[in-house]
Amino acid sequence: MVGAAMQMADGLKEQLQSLTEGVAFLWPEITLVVGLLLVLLFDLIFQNKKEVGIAAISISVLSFLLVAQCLSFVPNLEAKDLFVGLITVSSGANLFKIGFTLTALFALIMAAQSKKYAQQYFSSSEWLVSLFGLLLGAFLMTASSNLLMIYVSIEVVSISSYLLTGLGKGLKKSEAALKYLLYGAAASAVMLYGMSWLYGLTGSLDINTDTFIVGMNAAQPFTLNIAIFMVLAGVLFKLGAFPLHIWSPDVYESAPMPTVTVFSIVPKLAAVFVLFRLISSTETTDFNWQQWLGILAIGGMTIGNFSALWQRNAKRMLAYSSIAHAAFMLSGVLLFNRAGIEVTVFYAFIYLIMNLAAFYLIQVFENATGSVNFDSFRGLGKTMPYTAILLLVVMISLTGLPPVAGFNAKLFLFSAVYEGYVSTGDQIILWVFIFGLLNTVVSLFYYIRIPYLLFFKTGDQIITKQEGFRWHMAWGTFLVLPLFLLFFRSDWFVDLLNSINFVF
Amino acid sequence: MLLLGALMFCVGLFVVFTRKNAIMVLIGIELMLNSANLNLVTFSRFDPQALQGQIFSLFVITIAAAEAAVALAIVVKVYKYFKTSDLDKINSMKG
Amino acid sequence: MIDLLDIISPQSSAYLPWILALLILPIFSFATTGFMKGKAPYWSSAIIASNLLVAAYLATVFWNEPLTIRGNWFKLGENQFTYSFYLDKLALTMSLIVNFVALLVHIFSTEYMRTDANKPRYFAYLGLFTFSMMGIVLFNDLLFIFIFWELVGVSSYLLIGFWFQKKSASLAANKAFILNRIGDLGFITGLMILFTQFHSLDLDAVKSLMIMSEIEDGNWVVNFMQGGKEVISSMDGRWLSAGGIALFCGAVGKSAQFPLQVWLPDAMEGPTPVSALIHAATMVAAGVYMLARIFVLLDAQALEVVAIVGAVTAFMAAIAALSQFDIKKVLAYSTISQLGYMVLAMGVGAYSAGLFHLITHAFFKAGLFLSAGIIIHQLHHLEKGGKKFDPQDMRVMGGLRRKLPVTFFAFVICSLALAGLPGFSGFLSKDAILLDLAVWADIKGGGFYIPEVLAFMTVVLTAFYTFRMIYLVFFGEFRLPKILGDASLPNKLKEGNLWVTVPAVIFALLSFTFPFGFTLNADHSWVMEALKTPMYLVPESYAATSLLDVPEETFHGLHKTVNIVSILLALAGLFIAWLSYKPGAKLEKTFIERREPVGVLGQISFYHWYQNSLYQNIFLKAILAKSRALAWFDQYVLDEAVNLLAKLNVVIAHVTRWFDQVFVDGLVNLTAASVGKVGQLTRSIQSGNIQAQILVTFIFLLTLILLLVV
Amino acid sequence: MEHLLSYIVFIPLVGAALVLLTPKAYEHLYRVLAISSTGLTLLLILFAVTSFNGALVPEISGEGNLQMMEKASWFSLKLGSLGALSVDYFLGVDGLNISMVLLAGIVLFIGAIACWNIKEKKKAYFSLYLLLCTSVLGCFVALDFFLFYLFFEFMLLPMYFLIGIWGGPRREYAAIKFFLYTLAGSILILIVMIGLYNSVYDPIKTAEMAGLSMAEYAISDIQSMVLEGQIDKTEVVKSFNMLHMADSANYIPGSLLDKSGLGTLFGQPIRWIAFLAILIGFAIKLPAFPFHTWLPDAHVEAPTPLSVVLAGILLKVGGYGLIRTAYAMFPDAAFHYAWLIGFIGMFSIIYGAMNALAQKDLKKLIAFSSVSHMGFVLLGLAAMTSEGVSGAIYQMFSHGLISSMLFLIAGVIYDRTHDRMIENYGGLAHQLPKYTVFVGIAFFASLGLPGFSGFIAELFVFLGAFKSASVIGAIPAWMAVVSTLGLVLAAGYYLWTFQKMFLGKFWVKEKKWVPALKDLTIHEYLMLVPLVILIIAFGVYPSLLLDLINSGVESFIDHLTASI
Amino acid sequence: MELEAILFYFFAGITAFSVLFIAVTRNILYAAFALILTFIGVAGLFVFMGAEFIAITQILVYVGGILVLLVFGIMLTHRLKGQKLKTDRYQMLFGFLISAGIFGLFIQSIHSGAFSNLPWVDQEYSQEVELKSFGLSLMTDYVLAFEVIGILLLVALIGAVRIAGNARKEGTDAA
Repeated sequence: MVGAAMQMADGLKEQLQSLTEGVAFLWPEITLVVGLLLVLLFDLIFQNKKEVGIAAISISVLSFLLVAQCLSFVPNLEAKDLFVGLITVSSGANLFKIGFTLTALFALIMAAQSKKYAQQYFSSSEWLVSLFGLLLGAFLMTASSNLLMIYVSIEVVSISSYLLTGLGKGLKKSEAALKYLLYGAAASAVMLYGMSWLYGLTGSLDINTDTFIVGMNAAQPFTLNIAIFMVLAGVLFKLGAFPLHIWSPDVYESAPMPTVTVFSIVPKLAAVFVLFRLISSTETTDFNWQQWLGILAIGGMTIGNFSALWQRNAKRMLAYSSIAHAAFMLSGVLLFNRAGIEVTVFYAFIYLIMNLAAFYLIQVFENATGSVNFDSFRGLGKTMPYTAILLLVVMISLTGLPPVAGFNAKLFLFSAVYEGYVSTGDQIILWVFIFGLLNTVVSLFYYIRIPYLLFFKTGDQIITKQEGFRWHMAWGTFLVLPLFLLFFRSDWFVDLLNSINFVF
Repeated sequence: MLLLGALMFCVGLFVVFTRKNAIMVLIGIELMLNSANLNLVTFSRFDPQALQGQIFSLFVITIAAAEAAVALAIVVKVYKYFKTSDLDKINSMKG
Repeated sequence: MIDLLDIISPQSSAYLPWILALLILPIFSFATTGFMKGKAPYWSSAIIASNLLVAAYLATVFWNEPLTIRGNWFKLGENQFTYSFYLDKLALTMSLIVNFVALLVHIFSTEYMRTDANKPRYFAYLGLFTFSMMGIVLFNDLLFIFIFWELVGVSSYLLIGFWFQKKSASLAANKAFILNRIGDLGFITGLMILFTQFHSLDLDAVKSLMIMSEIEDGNWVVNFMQGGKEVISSMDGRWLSAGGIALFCGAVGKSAQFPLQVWLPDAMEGPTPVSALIHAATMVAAGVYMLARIFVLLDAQALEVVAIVGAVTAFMAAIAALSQFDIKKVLAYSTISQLGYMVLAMGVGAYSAGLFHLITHAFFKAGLFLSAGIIIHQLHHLEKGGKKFDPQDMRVMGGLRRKLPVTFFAFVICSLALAGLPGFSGFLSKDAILLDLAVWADIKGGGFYIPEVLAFMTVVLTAFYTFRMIYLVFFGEFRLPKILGDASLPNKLKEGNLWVTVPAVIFALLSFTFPFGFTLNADHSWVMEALKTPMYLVPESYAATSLLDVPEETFHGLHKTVNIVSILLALAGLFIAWLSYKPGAKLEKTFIERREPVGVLGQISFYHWYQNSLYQNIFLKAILAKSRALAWFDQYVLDEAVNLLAKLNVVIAHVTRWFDQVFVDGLVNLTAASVGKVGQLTRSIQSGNIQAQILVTFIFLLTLILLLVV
Repeated sequence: MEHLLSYIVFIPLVGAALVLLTPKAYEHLYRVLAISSTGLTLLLILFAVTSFNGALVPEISGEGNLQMMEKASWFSLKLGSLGALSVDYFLGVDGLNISMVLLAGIVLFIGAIACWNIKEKKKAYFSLYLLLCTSVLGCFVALDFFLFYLFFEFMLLPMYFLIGIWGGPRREYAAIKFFLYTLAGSILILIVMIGLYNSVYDPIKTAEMAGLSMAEYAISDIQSMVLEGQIDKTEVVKSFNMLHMADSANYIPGSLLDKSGLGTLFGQPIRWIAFLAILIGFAIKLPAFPFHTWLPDAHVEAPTPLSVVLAGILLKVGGYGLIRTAYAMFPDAAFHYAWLIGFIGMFSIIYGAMNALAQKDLKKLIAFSSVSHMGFVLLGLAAMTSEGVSGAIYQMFSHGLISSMLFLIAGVIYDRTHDRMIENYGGLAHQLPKYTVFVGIAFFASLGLPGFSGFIAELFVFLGAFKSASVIGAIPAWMAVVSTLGLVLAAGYYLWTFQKMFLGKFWVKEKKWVPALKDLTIHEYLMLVPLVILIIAFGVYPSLLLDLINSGVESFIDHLTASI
Repeated sequence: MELEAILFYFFAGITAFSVLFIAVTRNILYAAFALILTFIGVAGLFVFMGAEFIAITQILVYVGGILVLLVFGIMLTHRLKGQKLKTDRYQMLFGFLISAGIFGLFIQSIHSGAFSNLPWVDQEYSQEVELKSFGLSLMTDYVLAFEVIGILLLVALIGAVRIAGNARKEGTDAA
């Protein structure tokens, strides 16, 4: 009895040691929490004129985080299971985290520049707290290697998202938040239910353990399929992919620009990472990922692109476009070989930059005209030429044409898909390839609308011609420049990806 | 037991589909979550590590609570705007 | 084995500058005359005169030993393209004729165009024409012949359309060019065939390789070396005939043969001296010249086609010439008819006779045109200040022999040559053709007598329309004063001055027999001696029977008969013309009042077998209608179809949207309807209903599961 | 001169940058900048052409005897199981593209002069124009497919805006149509490009990767090692090199587009489908029936200089692309589909001409005549004989000059009256005699009159197309014969137009046009006279061009025949 | 054992019955109270499966927390002036079809999944879970998740308060 207790105590000691060891790896998350608390405290302590302080704190925390992450980034990190397998730290995850931090930072910048709402974002802490919460959740999503942790982190992201949507005044916002929440809650309930089955099938929540994998392999295909598919549904919800994409246009339309920017990037990419995790531990099972994801990708591209054609509102259009892009990423994910992973990550990062730039620039126009309806873009090419050109470049990139990185992303992606078809001969991959290319053509129709309106149409509204330097030009350039750079030297980034060992 | 879980889940789903009232929908979602809990605890009985399922369900309960709180806050806010909590009337967006 | 590159290896000569001078002088005239203003006629005449001197000099040097000059032009793949000049008697004769006629026409035009503001342009065009024509004559390479062939077409286009403010002139120019182009399609096809087979278009090479080619199993095969590599060319034997016929098509266009001859009458819209130069003496003869150049490459079948086309043309045009009012039209049809003779001659193998006729015709027809030109020019003077009338219409003429005696002289001499009466050049050459034709028909037999019959009938017709013209123009009374009601007119009418009469008289003199030998037998003419019929070079099984292989006796036997028959026929024509159109004859009277001939035959003749209407109203209309239909198709069907793809996109977008969102409502409606709550129907036709969305999501999920798992 | 080609390609880009940097106050400098940078480019191109050695026989399927080659590794990636992928900055000229570079230099320079009268938004206009110049030139000298595609796609945007902003009344429609059509085509090309680089490896780089020294092994050794699997799959370096793609030995054994692999799709070998895709892609650009419908609209709406550039050089990218990619890389498929291509060519010739016959708008007429003339390019290519291919290249060159002139001419009348309807004019020769002379020359040159470059080109195509049947058997002889109809129709529509507009009595629809109808200005002479001289020079002395392209075409034909 | 079995089925019966009642009733309050029953039933079942702690938490959190929230929500959104607390229903047919379809699917897969035959379910660890080990593992193995949940709750509460508070303020503003 005593021996057992001793043993247990020893075990506990070891455990505690490993926990403290693990804490060291969690410094980004801890920084976030600290930042969150700082903002909160600042909000509580000071009464008036808190904006500057809150903004300063949040921006400096994020900047610090970004710099620190970049500096400490090691490409070929050994994947480490921490917290008794709850999370796994890997270079890939770290890379994604850098992307998330960057996005969040930019969202802050956008918030600060927003004409309409700048006050609102920083006047009290909720928005930032939710944002930090979302970021934290996303960080954890990339690290989770346990069903429990996956669920918890996804919920953190979700709830933060609901809050972000619902915060602030406005009828549309609360409506969207409610819908988002109900939809999301239903989706996560489905996922949870699926997880409970997976647990039942394997007896383990840790998806990296042998028990889990053995259990999965032993499971009856029918049940397994349904269970995994239910879990997949939750991830697809975060990814905003077909068929769980329906919420996104409404939410995008009603949420403020910085929030949407975060929504369109962070949860999506985190979900991609979770998907990688799920696939890697269920690859050997009867669940035919190629088939499932193939169909989802085809459906997503088609619905996303074609619905986008219909839109008259830049944000809604970008919502559908992001559905389509999610589908493109899925088509990279479904290959699940080294190449597939790399091209997906490449695509994801290009997507990140493109979307940041797109939303940023659209906000610039929104600031000028007060609307994101297509009609308001008419003739702005004349009054704000530089910004319009930047937006044009981004649209080209989103379409996937040279000489911007969107082209490389699509090129590599399709190459990988093509190669995937050649090496496996799987018919569904071929269809994904074909649909992907067709959809690229389709996508042009709506992406080109914005430049078309900007340059070819004349607007009714009188906006004085902007000449000379504006800060937003610098930021826009800062965002667009990488698109060119990564087109001309995509090897820089791909080499980096090459050196990363993607372990999930 | 699993069947009961399945039943709960599906009834929850049914409620989510069919009831117009936002709060009823929330009730449905709670049912769905609870059904998952039921599964987890059931399986947990066979777990050599004994605890995973139970702990998971503990977290689920917590999260459900948080979610419910947020949800109700939003419902209340929506009610202020729309003077109703019927979901089919809460509709200002089209597209 | 012969190496192609050896055949076409460059050959130089010290005389190259002289030959080039023949080309450069006229083009120099073209380039500079435009800037000469009032002095343009003299300047260009001087240049052409010097060109004539060059041609004459070359003729004296190379008359007896032909000169070949060849140089490399460019290399296309392995094929060396060369330029080559070949000065044999034919080329020299032609260059003399061209320059000579051109010179006289220049001189004539000096007076004829004196008052025209654009005369520098006119003389420049003449220079261009002479240049192109010399190119055809001098080059010994089918490609170059073709190139200058087209250039001649352009200069003809420019000259016909010289008075471009007249719509009819510009249309006539178009017509001439386009119909010539149609013929040229054949030419270019012929070039393709020969090039494919022989890898060169140099006539020397083509001829040398043609001798070596054989027919094996119905295939036309030739074996030779090209730059050390062996080449075996082989194609279906029928291409051999096709090649000949195709090349002949070029001649059909240029020499106004059936069915492309309709451009020539219209071409009379050009100034009359131009008609004399281009559409009588030289350019239209280029087709015959070209046939002579490729004569040895034609096989039996091609030659038959040539002969038949020639005979048909000769006859049809002669019929058409019977009833024209316009003096130039008569001459034009007569030209077509005579060209038909020449082509017929080539077709039957009467090479020398054909060329002989070309030469004689060049002179007497140029003479006729120039004389007609004088008449028109002088009548045109009457128009000044007075009422307008058509100075080319024979109905306004009559009795001009007294007013224009020199012209009358020239005109009649030339007409006699045209009608083929003994003592005049036309007699010699036409006789030679008829003789060879008779022999040919005898050899061939059967249906091949038809060309002979047509040709002999044409003799009658020729004599008839020639004298009809003479009677109407020069005899009887001057009808214009009556028509215009101005009695003073006859006094105003004067003979042309020396600028115009001298060239006409020179041509008239050249229409006698004596320049071609003091003989009534064509065989004794120096021309026939100089231009000996060559042997066919095509593979034996395809070759026609050469007249050279026919024993002399056959000719002798037929000679007298043909001679007599043709003289009798010509006299018969003359007699009928005298009967019908002598002053005071019935036809002559009605002629003046008619607006157009009556009766079926009259109409057919006047409208030239309605060929023009056929083309204008049926072919051209069909083509234009088709092109409009295609344009419509392009704009409304094809374009729309492709746009439809784009629209389809939008449609799909609608459908997808419908699928994505309206479908939900559809389901909602269905649900509503199914529980009888119609009132909800309208309300739920809204998007953005979250529960419906969830529902649809689950429908998708369920469907996917059912699809993939079950 | 080292990096000559790079200078040629990027000088206009520098010009564009300068235009952008020059403040608005010095607006008048923009056109000077444009003209001087394209002029400098032209000078460099002339220098390149004179130093080009036409006697060197290039190796179409390798880098042997490629001239003025510039090759630098752009980027190379390892893409996991995809193997490595290398993209080079790879420029070079051989007999197949030198003529196009020359043409581009000339046309772009003339186009720049034609931009003289642009009045609004000069900065944007001239920078876009110069950008267009760079991409066009880049397209012709790039020998790396990736680079080529970059330039190819990048032509679209400047063109899109140039038409869309400075075009005629229906410019938006035309711009979008142009853009979408060409884009659809380029997507097809992209598909094939992906397939190609996934199937082709670079033997030299593969050797490097596998640690083999090129000193010890010949390229063929490496190729046989790859064939026999002695080099590991992951060590195979995939290549975008267009020349490597042309060598069937460089295809990874068993890959989709490998000749021996012969995978099938819809019952057809994938190589054939790939060929068709790339064919359609470039046929849209060319344009050939039935993908030509964007052309009339684009031409009609585009401002004059753009029409000049579009007809003069952009269409040629299609033809050149076919030669360099479709034909060089898929000779077997090209042979298999020769009949189809020949037929499309023939049909385009006649169809374009028939359509031109029915047009009322001068620019549309010229546009359809372009369709007709570009049909010759297809016909010549389909023949797969050296005459045919030379003819195709010659036709592209000559059509580039002639159609530039035609559009300039259409621009002259449009500048004066803002009307292009043929039926609204008559007897212009009285009012504008000098202009009429140039119109006449242009029309006759375009209808294939000997002495002008168009004749030589069309003749070569005919000779080659006819010869094809007996030499290689690609297309039947009758196609050449039927195509000659195009000549007559061309004569028809040009002469009738000429007759309607310039001959007859002077008449214009609106009285107010009369004072505006002044004869050519010096500035217009500056554009037209050089073109006339060039058209005649290339028509009289074909060696000017043939000496440049002959050995290239020979080698190309050898390459084709060897792989049928 | 008999009693246990009876109790077990009793709780299961309560759960099933109350769940079905929720599905049928249109009254929101009834539904809320039926939910309590369900939770109690489920909690009872948890006890039978050796998860007393969870059972207690369930009752505490759900009944004490969530339900109270729900009822508050109901109160706040329905002014109780004779207004019936009824909810409209729609999409009955499709909702039913889909739910039933999924239910059928689940039954099918539970059946074919044969969970009781899975290798890891072979032996039944019916040992009681010590609260101590439960807590220990919560604070060691799952400490991270535990902390995260804490933050989540913090964020959620701040957010919820803000949203609801805002709404009230705005509501009055509007009114």
